[in-house]
Amino acid sequence: MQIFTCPFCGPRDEREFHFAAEAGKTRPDTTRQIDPETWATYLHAQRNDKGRTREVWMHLPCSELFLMERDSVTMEVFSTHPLRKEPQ
Amino acid sequence: MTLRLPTGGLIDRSKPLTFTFDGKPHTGYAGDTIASALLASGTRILGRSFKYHRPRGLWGAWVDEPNAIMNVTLDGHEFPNCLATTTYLQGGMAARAVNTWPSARFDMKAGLDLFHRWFAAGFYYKTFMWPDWHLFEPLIRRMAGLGAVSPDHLDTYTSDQTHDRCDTLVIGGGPAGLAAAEAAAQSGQDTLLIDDHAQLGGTAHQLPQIDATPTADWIAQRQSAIEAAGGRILTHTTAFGIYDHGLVGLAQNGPFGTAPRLIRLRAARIILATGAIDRPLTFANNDRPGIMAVAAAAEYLARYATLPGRQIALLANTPQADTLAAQLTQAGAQVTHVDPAQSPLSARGGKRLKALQAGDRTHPADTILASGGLTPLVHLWRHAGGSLAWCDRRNAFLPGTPPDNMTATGAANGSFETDEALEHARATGQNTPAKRPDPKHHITPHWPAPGSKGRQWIDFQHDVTLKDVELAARENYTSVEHLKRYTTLGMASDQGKTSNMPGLAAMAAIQGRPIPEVGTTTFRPPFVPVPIEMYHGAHTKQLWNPLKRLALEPQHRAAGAALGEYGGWLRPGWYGKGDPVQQAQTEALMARQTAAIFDASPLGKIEVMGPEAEAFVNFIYYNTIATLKPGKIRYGFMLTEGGAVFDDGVIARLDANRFVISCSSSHVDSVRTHLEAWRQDGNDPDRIFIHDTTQHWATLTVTGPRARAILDTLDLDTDDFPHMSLRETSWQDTPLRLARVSFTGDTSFELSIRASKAPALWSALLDAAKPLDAGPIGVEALSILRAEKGFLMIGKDTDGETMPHDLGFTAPRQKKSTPFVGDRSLHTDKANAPDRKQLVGLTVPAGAPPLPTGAHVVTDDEIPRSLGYVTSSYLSPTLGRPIALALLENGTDRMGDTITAWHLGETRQATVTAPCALDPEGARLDA
Amino acid sequence: MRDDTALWDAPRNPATPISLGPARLTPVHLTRQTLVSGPNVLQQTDLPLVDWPGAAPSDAYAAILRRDRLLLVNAPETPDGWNDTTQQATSDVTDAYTVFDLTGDALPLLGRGAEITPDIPSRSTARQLFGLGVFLYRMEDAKTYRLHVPRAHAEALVTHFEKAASHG
Amino acid sequence: MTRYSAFTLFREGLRGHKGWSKAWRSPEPKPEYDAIVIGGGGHGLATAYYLAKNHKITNVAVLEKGWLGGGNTGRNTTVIRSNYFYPESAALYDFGVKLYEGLSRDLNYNIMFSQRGMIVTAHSEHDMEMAARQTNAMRLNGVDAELLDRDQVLKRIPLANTRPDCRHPIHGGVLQPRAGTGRHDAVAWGLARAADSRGVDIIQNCEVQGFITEAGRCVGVETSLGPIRAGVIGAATAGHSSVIAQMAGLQLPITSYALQAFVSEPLKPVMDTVWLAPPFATYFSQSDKGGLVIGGGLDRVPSYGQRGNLPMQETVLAGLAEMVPALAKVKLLRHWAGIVDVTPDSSPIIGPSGLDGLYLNCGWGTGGFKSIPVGGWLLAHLMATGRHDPLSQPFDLTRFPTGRLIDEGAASGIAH
Repeated sequence: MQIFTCPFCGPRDEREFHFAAEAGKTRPDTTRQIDPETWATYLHAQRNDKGRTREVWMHLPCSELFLMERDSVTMEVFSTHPLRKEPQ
Repeated sequence: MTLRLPTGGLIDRSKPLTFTFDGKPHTGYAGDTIASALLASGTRILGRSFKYHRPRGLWGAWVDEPNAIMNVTLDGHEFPNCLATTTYLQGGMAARAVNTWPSARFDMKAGLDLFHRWFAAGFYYKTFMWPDWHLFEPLIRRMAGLGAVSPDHLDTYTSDQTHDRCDTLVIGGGPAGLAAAEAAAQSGQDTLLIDDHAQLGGTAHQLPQIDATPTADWIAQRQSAIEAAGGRILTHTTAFGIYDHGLVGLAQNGPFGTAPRLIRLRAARIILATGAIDRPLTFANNDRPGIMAVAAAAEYLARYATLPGRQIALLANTPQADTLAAQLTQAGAQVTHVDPAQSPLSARGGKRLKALQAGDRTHPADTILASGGLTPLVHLWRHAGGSLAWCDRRNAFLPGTPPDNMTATGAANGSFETDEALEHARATGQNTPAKRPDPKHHITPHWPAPGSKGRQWIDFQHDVTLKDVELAARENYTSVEHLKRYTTLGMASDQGKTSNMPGLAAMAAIQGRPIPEVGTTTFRPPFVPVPIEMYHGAHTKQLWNPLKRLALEPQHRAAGAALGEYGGWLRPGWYGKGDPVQQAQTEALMARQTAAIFDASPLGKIEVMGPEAEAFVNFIYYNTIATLKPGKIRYGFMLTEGGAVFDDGVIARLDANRFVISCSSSHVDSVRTHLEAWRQDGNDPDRIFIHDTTQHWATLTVTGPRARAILDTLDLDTDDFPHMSLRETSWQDTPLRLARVSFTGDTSFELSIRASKAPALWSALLDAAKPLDAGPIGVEALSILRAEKGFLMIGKDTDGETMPHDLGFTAPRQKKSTPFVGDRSLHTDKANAPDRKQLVGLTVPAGAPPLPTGAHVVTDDEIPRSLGYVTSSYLSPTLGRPIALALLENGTDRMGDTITAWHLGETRQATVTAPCALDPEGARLDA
Repeated sequence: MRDDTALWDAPRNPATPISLGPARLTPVHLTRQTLVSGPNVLQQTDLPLVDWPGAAPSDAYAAILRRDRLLLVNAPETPDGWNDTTQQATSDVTDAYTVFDLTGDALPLLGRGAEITPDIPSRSTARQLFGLGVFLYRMEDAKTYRLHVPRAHAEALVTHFEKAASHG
Repeated sequence: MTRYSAFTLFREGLRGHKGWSKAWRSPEPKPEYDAIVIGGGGHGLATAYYLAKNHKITNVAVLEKGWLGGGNTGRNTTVIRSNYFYPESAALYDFGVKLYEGLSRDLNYNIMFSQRGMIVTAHSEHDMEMAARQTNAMRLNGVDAELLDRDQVLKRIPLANTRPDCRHPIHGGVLQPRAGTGRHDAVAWGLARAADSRGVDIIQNCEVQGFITEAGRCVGVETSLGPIRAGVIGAATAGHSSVIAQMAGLQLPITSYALQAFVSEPLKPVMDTVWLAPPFATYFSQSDKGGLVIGGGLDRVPSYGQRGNLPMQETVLAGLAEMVPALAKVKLLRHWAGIVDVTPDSSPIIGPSGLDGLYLNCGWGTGGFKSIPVGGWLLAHLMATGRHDPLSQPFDLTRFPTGRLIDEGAASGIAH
């Protein structure tokens, strides 16, 4: 059982978390023409890095969506940050 | 012949226990294991090997024992594959050696050994191919396997599962572990010491005294000191694995026949004091009963006051062997010390050992105690990611680069001498860096000698011999993993604890490479076999994925509901004890003729609020929601970003900044997550808020031609309240949300009220319904009613490829100008393809029965091709004929066509229609 | 069409305390539970904020659920919906959560449902226990643990506690 | 090479097995080959074998970074089946089953394909309707399938949970009689031996570290043993497909996950078939040695760590105990994990990579073992001819921009 740190709640059991996506995806502006390859890249292409990765996760009890940097081989977690900007 | 000594050991001689082995009665004492009691009684053959059915005695005294595996029955319940050396004796046990008949001593399959020359490693890969493996497989399956498993299940055999944590976990309660735990606890760390035996002490019991204190006192002092300093101690507890982020799996064993407790332990620091085991010497006939590990003999003597035999050849050159020799001699055994460097070595005798042949000398012996040196138990170290380092002086792999927060001490760290181990352990306990002490003794290597004569066992349980390793090398299965898999070396239920090192060494010698270059196989959890039940715990029966329960469940039960699982909720399927199919028909007909009350509480009530709520729901929905006026309701779809219909349902607008999403009952949690993800990713989460209020409410639907009459009794304001409207009103001073939406096609009202008030509303509605011959209906009737109208159920009448335009909802795809989830995916080649499956209705010829749900619609080609399938099919009580919905390739262009339905090879004819079979004009909505 | 009624125990009386060996689970009737969300809601409330392990007073307080959400317990009634002035969204959820007080030797029971300890604080009271979403915190006496569980899962939670207690 | 037969085994038994030749050589890599296959697992070895056998291309190297068969080929639960819904999948996987049916004799190596059937049980009315839909689809696709009722299931699985308190009682199920299990290591070894005997160089402990490109075309690989050039290159590196793709400057629609497997202590025969019970998220069979071989879902955390974790272990093993309460007392012997390529539609990717001269065979998810022969067959065809076999065409990477996913999960009603 891994421990992930929700940026708001602190360290919690991995079973409270849901892997959402790789970080860095931006939704194309669908009011413009988008060629099929661009859309497919947005929908499906993955870096799927071996080693250091940046991912978006959700902490289910508080619904916080956050960025997590971790190692996909050793499972070491380097950092977690809210996806939204920190409140002032 | 008893080998039990009159005094000593940890057994309780005042508590004799009787048991049977292979049907024969035996006696032991409390504190014995099955193995020690049998050894004491002079029983030499405790099992048979897996392949050749060779007679086997005890090699080990604890978890490294490869041979003595038994099915044990106690109180009428049989447990398979119990290791006799770790199963503590209880009175009344009946033990049977596995895979033997009629007994381990006289086994009918012993003759297999005569054919051993054809059963070499991997022989089965080279034959049994012609005519077919199937011809041979059943016989081989019957031959294989260890114990049989009985079909019974004991209700009390249920595991407890818990979480725990500590600062310092010490694994192993031998001398080093005790010293480390004491030091850790006394330096203020929250310390947990575990040991897998019944008693603490480990190999300490083999020593007369430690630190000039009698051993028993020394152990007791450590124990008191640990507990006095606030430390905790768990015996009977095995650390079976270490997992990511340092989680340790502990199995805490109870009495025989109970399932172990699973403790998921989080420790800031782990001290590994798991000790070491003896490795066998590889010589001819080294598998004979009566050949035992030196360390095992020491354990049998110390813990169980049992000699391994009377006439002993001691084949070892470790300091431990010298100590043991003295103790055995003192206990009355005759001990001959033989240098393992002599060659060739061979054991003589069959079921009963006669002698050890060393070179040209014959040493008469009923027992050979052997040791090729000690191997530290580093399994957990490797689970946690620590490396191993080869030590030439100890001839063993030792803990190398440590994993995070783990230190090894004692014999597990290569310190086989108690004094030096204690010093290191104390320092480790205090968290002071300590250097591994240099060994006082240099162990002379005695590894398998390739090319030497005789059958020399490497893996006892699996019957892998040195010749098998040589064969593997000859055929180029030289990688250590290939060696293991090809010969099955190390894959027996002892997981190679005794066999891996000789196997590696043999391969190294054959190839002329150093042992560390050959490497080791992966150390895989669990360290010892653990019952599947340990992982099971409370996740059983009702608690396996527990259903959500309705506020009105007591009322439904009282009304005679048959409850069932529908979309994650326990809901009434129908009411009454009659035939369920008939019951659903009757209820559906009642709903059409008078009125029905339906508990729709599981429907989602997810509120979206805030200044950007409108834009947000407009983005989330396929349909345009921005134009929805307060007090109005719209039906719509949510799509995945891939364009597939993910949920359908109605959304109501309460005011400018507040919407309520009524998603389908089974999707509330996934829709909420979907909304939250989009809210925080790509939208301004400070201007959109999502409250799931589903369970605050109970929702009752009143539907049917007499629905209004029932509603009128509640005295609610329903003037000027057209279909697809919502009104916030109150009933009995309680807020009530009244909505006009219809999943039946009849006039319908949805009444939502706080759950605690639901029983009163339910009673009021039923009271009003009764005089009208109306009443409650369950989900089954509702399924018929909605199918008559062609209303779809997500996941039943759609699949994961269905897009909204397949369901007749085409406008937003063509016209909606603002972005929405899934928009671009509705214009791919696939989305535009002419062969999409669309939702249609099917009618069958008069008098024909309903089509089977799951039947396919097929082409009339010689080899028919599937064009789609029947998704819903019922007998419509309203129409008096079968109705069906189907997803059909290019279905909308096939209206009126006769098609062929195909089910398990049988075909039927049907006609394609619009999905809606009843009242297509919608006249009943406002009837 | 399968009648599974017998597979599921009838729901127990919601007012009866449940004995769990050395612990006890007592249903709590709260006058009101209110969900309030907003960008500054944690700063805006006058009620005492409760986190994990927390110390909730016996009258009114605000349990923290998220960085922008509170569960107000026994707060004065406020209209549901979006309030543009306070920038708060409000929903009455009094009947959405069944509430229990767990007293006695509580931690061993909680430890069967989650990796949990009062030594590791959390800003949020929301967590999973036995795989079910709950809000969990302590009352001012530091001995009583209060649990809010979605009503439809209350039976499952109680059954889990009973199962846990059966192991001693 | 010594041919394997009952006769040679008998003869060698008499003379101490001294006459067996190496199953494969351990050659040094040549500087250049006609074709290079990256990955010495089942798919890579099958590719090399069929390049030699079907296309007479024998100047081939298989480059394996560790020991052959050491990836998912040696880490799976050995199920072979073709119980698929869509015609494209059924055609692909059923050809795979057919190749397996003749593989032992084709390779002269007993891979012990044991067609003892596979049952996917149905646990509700709705499940039964979906089971009917599935059975009909399979039969229309030319795959053997039977729709079983409860009694028929219980006859084949006598130990199944029939207690009145079972959370998901059995309603029926779908049986594929031709499905079964094989001996995973033997598949790799048999293919390696057969490929080697046709002249293929199998080079273990040779890690590919990059691609050599000239004028936009891939003409070789950089390896831990130096550069090796080739006319055409195929990659069959399940679990690490994205890593290889990154070396070629590509991104694939793949996420890597750990998939765990479990084996119990050997038992006398109790289970003749493969049984998957979807609501318990667990399946198992019994090996010829007697161990229960158990599998379930993916771990929840994307991973390249070839090890499993407790949460999924608890889920899978608890599922088994619910399916068959009598097996709760059986002891688990070991568990392990492989890294699988998960694609958005859970279907494989076979076809050109986007880099000229490099072809892919990846994305098999949890179903790579059963497709070893067919995966190798199709990649060999691509490498030899530069064109798709009709079977592999639908699985080309172009299905993502066209939206023509082949999503078996979607067939069961799930939108994801």
